[in-house]
Amino acid sequence: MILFTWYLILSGVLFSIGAVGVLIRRNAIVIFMCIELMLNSVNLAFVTFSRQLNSMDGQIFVFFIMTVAAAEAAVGLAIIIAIYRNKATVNVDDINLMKW
Amino acid sequence: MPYFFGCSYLDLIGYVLLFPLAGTIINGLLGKKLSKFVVGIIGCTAIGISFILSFFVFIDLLKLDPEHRVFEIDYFTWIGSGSFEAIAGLQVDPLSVVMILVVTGVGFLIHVYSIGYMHDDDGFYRYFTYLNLFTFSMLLLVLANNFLLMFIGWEGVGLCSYLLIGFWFEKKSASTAGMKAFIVNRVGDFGFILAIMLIFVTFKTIDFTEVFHAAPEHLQMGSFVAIMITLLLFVGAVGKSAQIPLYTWLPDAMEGPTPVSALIHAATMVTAGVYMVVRCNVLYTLAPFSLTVVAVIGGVTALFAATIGLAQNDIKRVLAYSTVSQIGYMFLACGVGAYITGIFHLVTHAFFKALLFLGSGSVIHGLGGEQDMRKMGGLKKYMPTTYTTFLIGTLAIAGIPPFAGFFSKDEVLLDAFSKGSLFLWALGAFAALLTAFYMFRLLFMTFYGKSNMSKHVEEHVHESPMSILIPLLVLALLSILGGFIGFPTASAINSFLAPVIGGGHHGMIDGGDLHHVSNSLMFSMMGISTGIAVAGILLAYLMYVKQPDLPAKLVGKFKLIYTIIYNKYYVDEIYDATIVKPTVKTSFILWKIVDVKIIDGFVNAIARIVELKGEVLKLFQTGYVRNYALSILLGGVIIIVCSLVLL
Amino acid sequence: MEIVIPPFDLKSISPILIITISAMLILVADVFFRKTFRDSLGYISFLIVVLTAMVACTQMGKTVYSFSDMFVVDNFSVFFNLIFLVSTAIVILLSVSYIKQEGINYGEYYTLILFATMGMMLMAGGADLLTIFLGLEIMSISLYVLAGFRRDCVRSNEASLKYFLLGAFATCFLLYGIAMLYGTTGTTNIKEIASFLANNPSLSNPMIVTGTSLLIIGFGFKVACVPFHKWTPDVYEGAPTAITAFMSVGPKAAAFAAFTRVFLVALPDVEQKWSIILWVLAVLTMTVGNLVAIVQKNIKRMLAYSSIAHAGYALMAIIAGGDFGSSSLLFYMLAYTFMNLGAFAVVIVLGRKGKENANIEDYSGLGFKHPLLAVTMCIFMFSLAGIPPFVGFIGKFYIFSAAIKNGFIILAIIGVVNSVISVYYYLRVTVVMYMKKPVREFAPLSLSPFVILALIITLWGTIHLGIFPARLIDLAQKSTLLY
Amino acid sequence: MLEGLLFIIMGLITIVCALCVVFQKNPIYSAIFLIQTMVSLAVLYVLLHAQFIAAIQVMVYAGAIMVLFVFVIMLLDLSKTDVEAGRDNLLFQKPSAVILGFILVVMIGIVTLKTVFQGTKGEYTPESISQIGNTQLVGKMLFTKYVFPFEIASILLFAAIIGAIVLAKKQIIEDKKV
Repeated sequence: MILFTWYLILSGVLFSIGAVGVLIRRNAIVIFMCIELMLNSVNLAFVTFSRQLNSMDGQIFVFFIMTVAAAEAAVGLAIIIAIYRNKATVNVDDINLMKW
Repeated sequence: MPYFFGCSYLDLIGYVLLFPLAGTIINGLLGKKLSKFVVGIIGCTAIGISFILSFFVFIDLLKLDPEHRVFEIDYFTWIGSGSFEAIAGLQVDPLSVVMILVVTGVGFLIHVYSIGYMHDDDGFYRYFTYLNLFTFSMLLLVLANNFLLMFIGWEGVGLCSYLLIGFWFEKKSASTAGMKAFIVNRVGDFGFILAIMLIFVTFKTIDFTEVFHAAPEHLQMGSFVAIMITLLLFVGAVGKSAQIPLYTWLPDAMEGPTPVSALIHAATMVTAGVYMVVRCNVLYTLAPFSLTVVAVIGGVTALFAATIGLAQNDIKRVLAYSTVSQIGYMFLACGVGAYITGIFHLVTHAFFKALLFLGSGSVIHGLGGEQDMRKMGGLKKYMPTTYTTFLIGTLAIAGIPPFAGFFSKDEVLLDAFSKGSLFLWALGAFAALLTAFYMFRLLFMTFYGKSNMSKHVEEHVHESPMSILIPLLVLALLSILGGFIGFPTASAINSFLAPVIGGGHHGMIDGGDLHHVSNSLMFSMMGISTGIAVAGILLAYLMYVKQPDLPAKLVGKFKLIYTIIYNKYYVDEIYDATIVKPTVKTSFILWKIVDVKIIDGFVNAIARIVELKGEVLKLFQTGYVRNYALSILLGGVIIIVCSLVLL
Repeated sequence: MEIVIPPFDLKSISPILIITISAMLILVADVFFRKTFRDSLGYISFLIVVLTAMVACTQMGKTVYSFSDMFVVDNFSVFFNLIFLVSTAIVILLSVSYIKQEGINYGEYYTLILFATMGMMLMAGGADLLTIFLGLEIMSISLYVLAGFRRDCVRSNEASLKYFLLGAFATCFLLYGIAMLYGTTGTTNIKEIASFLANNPSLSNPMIVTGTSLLIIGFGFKVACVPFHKWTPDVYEGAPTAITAFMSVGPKAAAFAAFTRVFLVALPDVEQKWSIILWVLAVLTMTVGNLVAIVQKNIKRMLAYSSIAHAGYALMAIIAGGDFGSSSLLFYMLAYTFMNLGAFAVVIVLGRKGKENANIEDYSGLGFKHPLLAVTMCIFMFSLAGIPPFVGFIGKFYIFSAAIKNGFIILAIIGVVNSVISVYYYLRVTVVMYMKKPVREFAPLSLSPFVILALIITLWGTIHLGIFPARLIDLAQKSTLLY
Repeated sequence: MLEGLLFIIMGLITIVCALCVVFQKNPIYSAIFLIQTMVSLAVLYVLLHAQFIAAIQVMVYAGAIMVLFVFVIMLLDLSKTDVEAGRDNLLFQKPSAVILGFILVVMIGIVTLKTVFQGTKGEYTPESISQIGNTQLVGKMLFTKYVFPFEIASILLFAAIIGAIVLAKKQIIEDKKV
């Protein structure tokens, strides 16, 4: 039982690493990868809970999260490509026309 | 009229509202294509018919016996389900009838006057559209049968005043003044709307009749809720009726055309607060503390505004401060429980203040737009009719018998003395002295003495056209006779309005009923107030008529007589140095420092702080997506920590 | 192992089905019959939405759980569905000429709008956190794309990127919250969570508390409440105006629907005891939104901040809770739909290709040049500011009364103060329109019959519902989750 | 025991790889480390008796989605130009991010350690799962209880594909006609 706690803590650590990555990286693609990392940590939490609760619902949820991740990846990368065409950069700090 | 057979005029009360609205719509949509003449006719007819209808309603109401003079017409269920109910309808009772008579009557005269006054203006049709809309909103405010509907009229009045004050928006000062009026009004409305919500939550209804019926059982005398409701309502009244500390918009509002000042700032809009307090008299009676607040604010405003009036040189600003001061009187009366007296003063004030504003408008018109009194003088011979009517108005406001203002002001002071306290009376009495003084100062500076006009202006001075003079004459007549509706021993208005006070069925307070006051007190008070008024007038006469030219003439001719006369004047000088100068100085200080710097500055400062806060907060919106993510994470972490700690 | 597929209760999901299938058909029509349908796609999708709204109306009055409790049809979700469909219909009307003018007249546009609507309906009707999450994702993904629909415009790209990155970021928090709730209660079904929490005190369990906070972040992002609001102004400014209008209304309402359902049904004790945290959020949201709106120069940004402020008012309704609170939320969301879409409609009418004319200064003198349009704009501004007799006033009055009734007097006072502040910037638009000389000539208006219809509908909603709100309030009270 | 040891090893690998994702300068390396993270997570899923999830983690996530990432990085030729060269003009961003991340870790740790899990237990113990077979069970649930979300997911993917095409298409045929 104790082990599950450590799985959850591992998931928390990954989540935080991902969050920090989103905040400190400037490359839009890498930021997106950090978001994927966060999603993965959520998946780990779900699978752990699922095992702990003897229920399959968590695993199904993970399945759907993966679907969503795939969908987001398609759209997100398309957005990045679109902006690269117009601005020739993926540095999010250069993408701040609109502010205040 | 056969059409109306079998149908009381009371049922037609809706049309009183409908005609001004129709006027608004017609003028608003088609006005651009119609000629000025037609636009004016439409505008005036709309209000004129309303006035005639109101008059018939009034007659019909008189036919009923006093206990049954409350008549409600429900139109539709406005909000109605479960615990939240309001039926939109109109309420006709003595109070609202008096108000609609004043609003449509004075309003009609001002409409007629406007035809002449605004004739050369490009925005003629716009002007009449706003004017009709304004009248409509005011009538809605007065006739509403529940708080929320009243609030709609209340907001509508504020909105129209903003449009009308900012009418000459090419002048930057005008558009800022309009904006200021609207926003300060909103501050007041903020209190009003909270009060309505509190009423709704307490009584489960916002209908006047039901609320006032339930109030004595629902609310303890002097309970916290009662005080909160009434004080919040009063915040609304303070905003709309331009009392301390929310009066700053009114003097600025003089940027609008003069008839607008007469309509908004004399006869109708600013009286809305008084009307509302009187309408809610049942609630106020349950909250003695609030009544005290009302009385003190009213009294202090009366005096404060009067002092500021002393130092003004703009003819309309003097009148503006005098309005603030007179409204203060009305609140003073309401605050001591003499609600009917408050309405009485409201009515007479509507007459003479409209007269004064329109008169000043006539002067300004004659002088081609000049508003500075120092550049006037000696107009008596150029504009005799204007002068006569203006004199009547001034006498009325100063409280000289038998003009309208005398009766009402005297009654206010009497009530302040007999029902309130010596302090309140003193506030009122001193303000009366100042009023007489500054009003006659205005009169003398404008119409007497030698002309200070520039050559160019002097050549063009002329008496105003008939469309301007006729309303002046009518109003002058009303200012002379208006007071007799409240003649002390046989007060018609008193008996007419009495059922409205105290919810009509409890009779917890005896309105403006003067029976308990002895006749000797009454007459001595009359004497005192007349004396005060005369003193004020004489003082003004000394300072602005006799003094200015006499010394200069005499000094050169007779040295000896000069000394004598000088000595004679020495008395005046002492007088001047000990009483007049300090007062004027104080008033100047009050105006420059308290009014302009502190209160006005405060209002502006809040606006600036709000904007500054916005500017600073804006800087957080850096445009960097990572910064936004940071704020999400930061907010999230704070929420999680807080929730873990708190729960 | 025997697999018994549960019966497909198609009746309960009929609005969703109609929307989805027609979205696909529109795509097909766009691809294969482009010549025939090119100009009538907008018209067709409008009719579809109207049809769906009619179908949705017939669902009123019953509560049906279907698909093993994944989805529910009750008055609450039907009311919200109507809000979504009204906003979608109006947005489609606004889009028809707008996307032609912007050169983005593709069938995918309508398909994505309909998909987004479908996602919103899932959010309102989701009885399981999974359904709500999937609905939210469908909605968000469609909106990410729609925000960047003007592909050649850098601002549109930027809006899309910002929205996407932050939206995905916030979604992670939402998911983590769901995971925590799942881990502690053993289910993601809203009813089951509720019954679990009824038997086990949730507030002593730190993981439930944390999970709830994470849910607040996720939903808070979508409704744009401070401090998760920062994407709003940038995205609103950059997105095509019709989409901005859409985003300011539909998705916000959807997020509120899910928010309300999760908090009032699944986490009722949280709803009560957490009011302090939501209280602070609501106050911050209103105040920041209004204060920053004052200093904005671009009307789209101003409306963005104003929409943040309005989210604050709506949050107040959730805090007030109870019957009164949730019915006031329903009423307000519909009211806001009409007045805000109306304001955006005027912005669209005044826009030109490559020149949005979205600075407030560009409106100078509109009152003289196009008096009718200016009056219309004034009405929307007054309604947004909460000035009677327009619907915004009734909505605010309703919410504030609910707050006072349930004891949140200070919150109500702050709300009223905020609505006083808000007058300042709404009024500025009217001041500019009526009290300033035009800075330059106005181009002829791009008024198509569709836009005129949209303006008429929104005006009708703003005025009629302001004067005769009785029936709508009645409906809203019957549509709360707690009858 | 073995399980614990494996967890520690894989956990450490995962964390290290995750840190590398964040701190690698070159996006292509970040992507590769992310794949590595995902694969090691898949191992953990196997330890948790979620074989199906482990399989699709490798196939779909690491295999398909991440390939998409790598593909885009190559397409935009980002590995050559270091977009993050030069000073970070958001001075407080990095320190505050690290601090917040640290607080988040500590908080989640405390919450996890303090929580007593008493959620309703399901019927699927590792034993019963292995009897039926994990994949089969997932399949069954997807087509019974979760059939509605499953259909929804297909629409979600559909919407995403349309969106991706709209955004990334270079020239829409329509443009030529006009």
